[in-house]
Amino acid sequence: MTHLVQTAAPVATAAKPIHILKALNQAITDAMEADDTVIVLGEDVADPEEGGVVGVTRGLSTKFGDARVRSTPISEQAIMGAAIGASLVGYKPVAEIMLMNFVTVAMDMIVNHAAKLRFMSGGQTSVPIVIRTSTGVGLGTGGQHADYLEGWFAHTAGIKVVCPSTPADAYGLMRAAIDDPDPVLFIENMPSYWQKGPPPERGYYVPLGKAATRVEGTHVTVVSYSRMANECLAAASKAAERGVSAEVIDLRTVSPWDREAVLASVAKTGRLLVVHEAVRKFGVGAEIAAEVNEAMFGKLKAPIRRMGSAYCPVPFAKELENIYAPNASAIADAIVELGKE
Amino acid sequence: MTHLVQTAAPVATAAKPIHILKALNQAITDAMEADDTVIVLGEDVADPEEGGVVGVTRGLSTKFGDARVRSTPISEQAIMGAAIGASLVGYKPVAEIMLMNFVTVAMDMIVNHAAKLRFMSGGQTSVPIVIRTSTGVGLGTGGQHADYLEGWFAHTAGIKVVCPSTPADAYGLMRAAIDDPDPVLFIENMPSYWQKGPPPERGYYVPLGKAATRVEGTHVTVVSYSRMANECLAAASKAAERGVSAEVIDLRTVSPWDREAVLASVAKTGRLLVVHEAVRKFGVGAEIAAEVNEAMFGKLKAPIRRMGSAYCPVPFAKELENIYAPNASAIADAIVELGKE
Amino acid sequence: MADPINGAIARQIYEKVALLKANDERARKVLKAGQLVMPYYSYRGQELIPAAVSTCLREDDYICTIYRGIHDMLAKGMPLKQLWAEIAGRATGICKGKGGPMHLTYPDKGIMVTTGIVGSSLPIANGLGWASQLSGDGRVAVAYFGDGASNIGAFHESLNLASVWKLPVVFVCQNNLYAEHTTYEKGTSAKQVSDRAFGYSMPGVRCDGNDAGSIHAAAREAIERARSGEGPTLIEAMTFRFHGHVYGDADSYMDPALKEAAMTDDPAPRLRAQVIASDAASEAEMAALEARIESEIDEAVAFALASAPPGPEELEIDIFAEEVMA
Amino acid sequence: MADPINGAIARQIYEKVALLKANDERARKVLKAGQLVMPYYSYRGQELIPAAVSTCLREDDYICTIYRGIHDMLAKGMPLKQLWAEIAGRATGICKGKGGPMHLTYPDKGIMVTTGIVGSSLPIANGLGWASQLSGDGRVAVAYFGDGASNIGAFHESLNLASVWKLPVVFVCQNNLYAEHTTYEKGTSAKQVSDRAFGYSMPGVRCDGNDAGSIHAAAREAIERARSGEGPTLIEAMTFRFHGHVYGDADSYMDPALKEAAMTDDPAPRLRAQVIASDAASEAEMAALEARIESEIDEAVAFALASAPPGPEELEIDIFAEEVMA
Ligand SMILES: Cc1ncc(C[n+]2csc(CCOP(=O)(O)OP(=O)(O)O)c2C)c(N)n1
Ligand SMILES: Cc1ncc(C[n+]2csc(CCOP(=O)(O)OP(=O)(O)O)c2C)c(N)n1
Ligand SMILES: [Mg+2]
Ligand SMILES: [Mg+2]
Repeated sequence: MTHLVQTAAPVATAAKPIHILKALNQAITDAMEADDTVIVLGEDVADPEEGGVVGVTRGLSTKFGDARVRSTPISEQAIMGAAIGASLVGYKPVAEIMLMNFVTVAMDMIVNHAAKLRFMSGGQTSVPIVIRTSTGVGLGTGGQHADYLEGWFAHTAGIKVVCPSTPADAYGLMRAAIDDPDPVLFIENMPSYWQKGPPPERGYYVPLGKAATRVEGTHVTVVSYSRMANECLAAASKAAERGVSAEVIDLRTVSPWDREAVLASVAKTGRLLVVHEAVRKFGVGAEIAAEVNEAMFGKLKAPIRRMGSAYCPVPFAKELENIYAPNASAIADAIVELGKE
Repeated sequence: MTHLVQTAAPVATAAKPIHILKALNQAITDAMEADDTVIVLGEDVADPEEGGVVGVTRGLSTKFGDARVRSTPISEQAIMGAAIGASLVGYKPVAEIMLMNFVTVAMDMIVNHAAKLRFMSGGQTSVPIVIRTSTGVGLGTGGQHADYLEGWFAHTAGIKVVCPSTPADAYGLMRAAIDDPDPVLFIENMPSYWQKGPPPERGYYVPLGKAATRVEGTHVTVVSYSRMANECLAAASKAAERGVSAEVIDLRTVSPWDREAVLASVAKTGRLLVVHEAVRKFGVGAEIAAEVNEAMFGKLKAPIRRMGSAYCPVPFAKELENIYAPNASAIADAIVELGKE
Repeated sequence: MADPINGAIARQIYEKVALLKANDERARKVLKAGQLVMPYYSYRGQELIPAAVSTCLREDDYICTIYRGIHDMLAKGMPLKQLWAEIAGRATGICKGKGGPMHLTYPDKGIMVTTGIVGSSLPIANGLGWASQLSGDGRVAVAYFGDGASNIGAFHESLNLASVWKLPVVFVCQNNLYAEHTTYEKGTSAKQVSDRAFGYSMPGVRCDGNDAGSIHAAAREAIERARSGEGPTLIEAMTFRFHGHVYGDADSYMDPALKEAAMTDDPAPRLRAQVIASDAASEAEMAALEARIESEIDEAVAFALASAPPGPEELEIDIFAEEVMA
Repeated sequence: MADPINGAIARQIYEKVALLKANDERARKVLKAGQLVMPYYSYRGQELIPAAVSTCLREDDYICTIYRGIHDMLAKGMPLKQLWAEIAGRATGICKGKGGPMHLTYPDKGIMVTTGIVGSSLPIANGLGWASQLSGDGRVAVAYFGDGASNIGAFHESLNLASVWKLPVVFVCQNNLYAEHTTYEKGTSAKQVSDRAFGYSMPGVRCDGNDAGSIHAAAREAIERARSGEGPTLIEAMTFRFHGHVYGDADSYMDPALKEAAMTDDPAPRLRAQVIASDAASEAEMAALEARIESEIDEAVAFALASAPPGPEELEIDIFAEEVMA
């Protein structure tokens, strides 16, 4: 893959931990430095507007100028259109849709155009854009600001879907997404921006489509991504204390997902739990479960289990929000139960 | 369910067959006659504009007046907003989005509002709307006019998804959808409008969420909906000739789907094939497969198979369009293969 | 700019303003004290707009508003206790705690939708207007939204449909000069939002959103127009948000002088003085009103804080009328 | 209304018009004969618009157009053979038969996107304009769309952004008075589409889309404006579609007198006569031109019909640059 210029060792030893927000900022900065065609747009992304509502793009307009880094009106269709148009003629736009629920006003541009133009043009044009967006429960924003909608895009041919869960991956996946010759939906978890972790080396790339095994285990394979991957890690520790050993795979890329890595792990454990923050019904977990069931027919030790959010809008009340999505303790219970089946 | 006033015998014997288009027209007409609060809107739906591009709403504005049946500008967000607003205060709008790909410009209204207002208002308001739309390959319209996107809505809490495949069901499901106190996405298959079948009795209701067993069989359960249900029926005949007996279940309602009916059939056959026209990956079939696998763990005779369209936009060239979606002969092959596993 | 209104109307408007202002101040206080945690979009500075508009509305008229909309709701009659219980996420909240501060609803007073999606109050208001046309009940629907919202597609589609269908809808843009961190000029190509009305063949009226008379005159005319079947109006009310986009906002993107000037010229005390000067109310009456409001808010906050949260079963309720499986 | 253009320019425009007109006539003939089956949106009657606009464009300027856009593409230089092979769904088509008549692309001549979604040509044209600004190459992007499209959200967002960013984009609305079966007035609240430019602080120009001089003048000025960095323009070119919305359309929604009048006043032969009258070309030259066009179309159709369809492997190609699993 020519666009993956480096996939070197992820972590500089003894380096100071950084948070995901900083890693993303660094990745975009480095990409813009390395390549003049990388441009950035979205609501409030430039520095006079504070470099993004949480600051992911802070400093970019000051460093790279107003032409390449532009705050936009509240016009998500126009944002996506501008990104698509520029990408057709050699630019690599990184477009921000502030929150994932707002992709609902730009679905035409993303699904009917960005994802399809390469195919419909018979390969004459391509749309190398990154659509950055953010979501996730935990901040009390209620029903219209925290949905995980990656399933819609995984079901759409022609667009990749990426969901980092660590600072190093946030950096490496962002570099890979920007260099990727096709549209990539890059989903950030809002409550995790300030989560710290080992910093990536500058220029580190995480290849799209490759999962990471976060912890090895023998009884149960747990597949997840985004913030839930971290909940699963915590759950695995709890489960270990209760005598069940879980192997946690962080998909990192949801579409295309790393079938090989998942199947290899399930071949070892014979058990699979898929966990995501999106609503469980008709979610990404269903595809993974269906595929693994088919591939491993007769070889599984227990039924594949799936966890996801409740079938309802994200509730406001804290007590409801807390139980709406899976959490480490519920996941641990599920691991233990599954491990005993 | 109070809103299902009648679920009488579906078919008036010896009655003249009617096509799906006519059945839909009849259902909306009857609903408007029965209930003054039923109103209709969409592009070209009124009679001066020919009563819809294919004529599903023909005659309604003449019969019920311009106030209740309104052609709209090309403004899908405004169409959905008008429907939602009127529904909040006692009306039952039947809103047309001409083709399913155009829901992409109205996703916010449908997903963030129609589907969520009951929950977010704590049950104070409800959105009893029907969103009629049409789609399906076969007419050479290419990449932006024939997508099946029901998976997105099945994954969205608070909206039901209905897909008829016969004239009687088109009628009965439409009556039920209009009476339903919640939003229903009603997906019509464009190439099947002129498909004929036994007519429904006036006032016949098909309860939402209930599947129909189209043909009984013993070796393989085939679950499908919309046009593919008919392809599956044809496939079942072909498979029967080759010695494999398939039971064909037409879901009719995709969300909520009739889990009970599917499980009962698979309990009998031990084998399941799910077929839909939507792209296979991350499609509705995955949920059904995942659920049945889980419920029937260790009891299946063969792995569950899924068929759907190729992972690419709908191609234009006839030769490609012909093989893009499953068809009776490919389905028959799959049934036979599965029956022998 | 200011249209003269008589003292009685000014007083009526101020009574609402006093409530709205006190409620916002309390909300920020409660947040600062850590008694509640929520995303809160202060409307301080914008109170006169819904206060004056609501004075022209019937109780059964409709409004659709936005995340920055608690002033709009209170002006239309949202009860304090259920409001506070809702923003506190309690079962006694108007939406059982499931909606929260961005999604309040209260059909009893025509408060039909509160949306967190920019621009989405407008298309739904059209539907309410259509319902009024159908039933002939004369109800008018007001859609509140911000200046930034005038750049999103839903705005355009809504104004066009409302005009073509002559809907009884009044579009009220509260132009506070900012959309999150973006200034009006950087996001909006129209010299003024009301200029856009021309493209929809409807009246576009700009008024001083910090002057009760100016807003009242514009609203009265627009609402009468709507109610009498003459169609929609776009009103742009110029104003300012004193506390940035969201509670906790760093504000670095704002011109401090502009903010300072706006806060110095606070329209709420200005209206108060105007009412007293007009002899429509005495200082003592005003003080009594304000004291009553404070104690009502006290009660509401106490009620909210003492209320229990919704139970876990609420995750399975209100998804559909009748709960369904699968 | 008509601006005078000199004969040479008129002739240049007519040369394109002759090609566009002949091609549409052939397409309908081929469809009628059943030689091809496809959804076809005749542009007959609208040829002068892209012909005149393209005369003012550089070869490397961009266009984004719509399902009813084959005239726009041909005027910009789409090669006939690959066009016909594409609409016939052959592997030799410009998009290998995968796009079809609603999704033609030809970057060599700046034909970047053809969309079947109403309104979606505009946002993408902005992106092309942004690219021109960034690279300073002076390229202009033209977005073609219909009158009905002026009522959809994407139109609004695009004009606003183009104005705020001063993009080198020209928005060309081909107002043929109908959106599918809906008349202009029933869908569009603006007295004229060009009136909407005011709300975006950009020039809004209405021209006679059936008069080459009128279009040419409007286009030349708008394109110069765009190229010199002064920003976007909205052009509304008044015209008429002779054959309804889509091939096979029943037309019952159209006023027969209106249609009759429009067809009688066919702008293509009118321009032809004008060119000859101006002495820029003789009748014989014109006839030769038209004959040459016919034979080029003959060749293209023959080429298309003789070409093979794409192979089944094409379903797995062009989804991503490198094909990926899962
Ligand atoms: C479609 C959409 N895009 C972006 C946002 C994020 N957002 C919330 S408020 C806001 C600014 C809105 O500004 P304005 O309309 O002027 O209203 P104000 O907040 O000033 O009252 C933005 C961009 C959103 N909620 N919805
Ligand atoms: C978003 C969307 N809604 C509806 C349609 C269906 N549709 C196709 S063409 C058309 C009419 C467009 O009219 P206009 O913009 O005037 O262009 P014209 O066809 O007259 O050239 C409609 C409604 C569509 N393609 N896209
Ligand atoms: Mg604002
Ligand atoms: Mg038109």
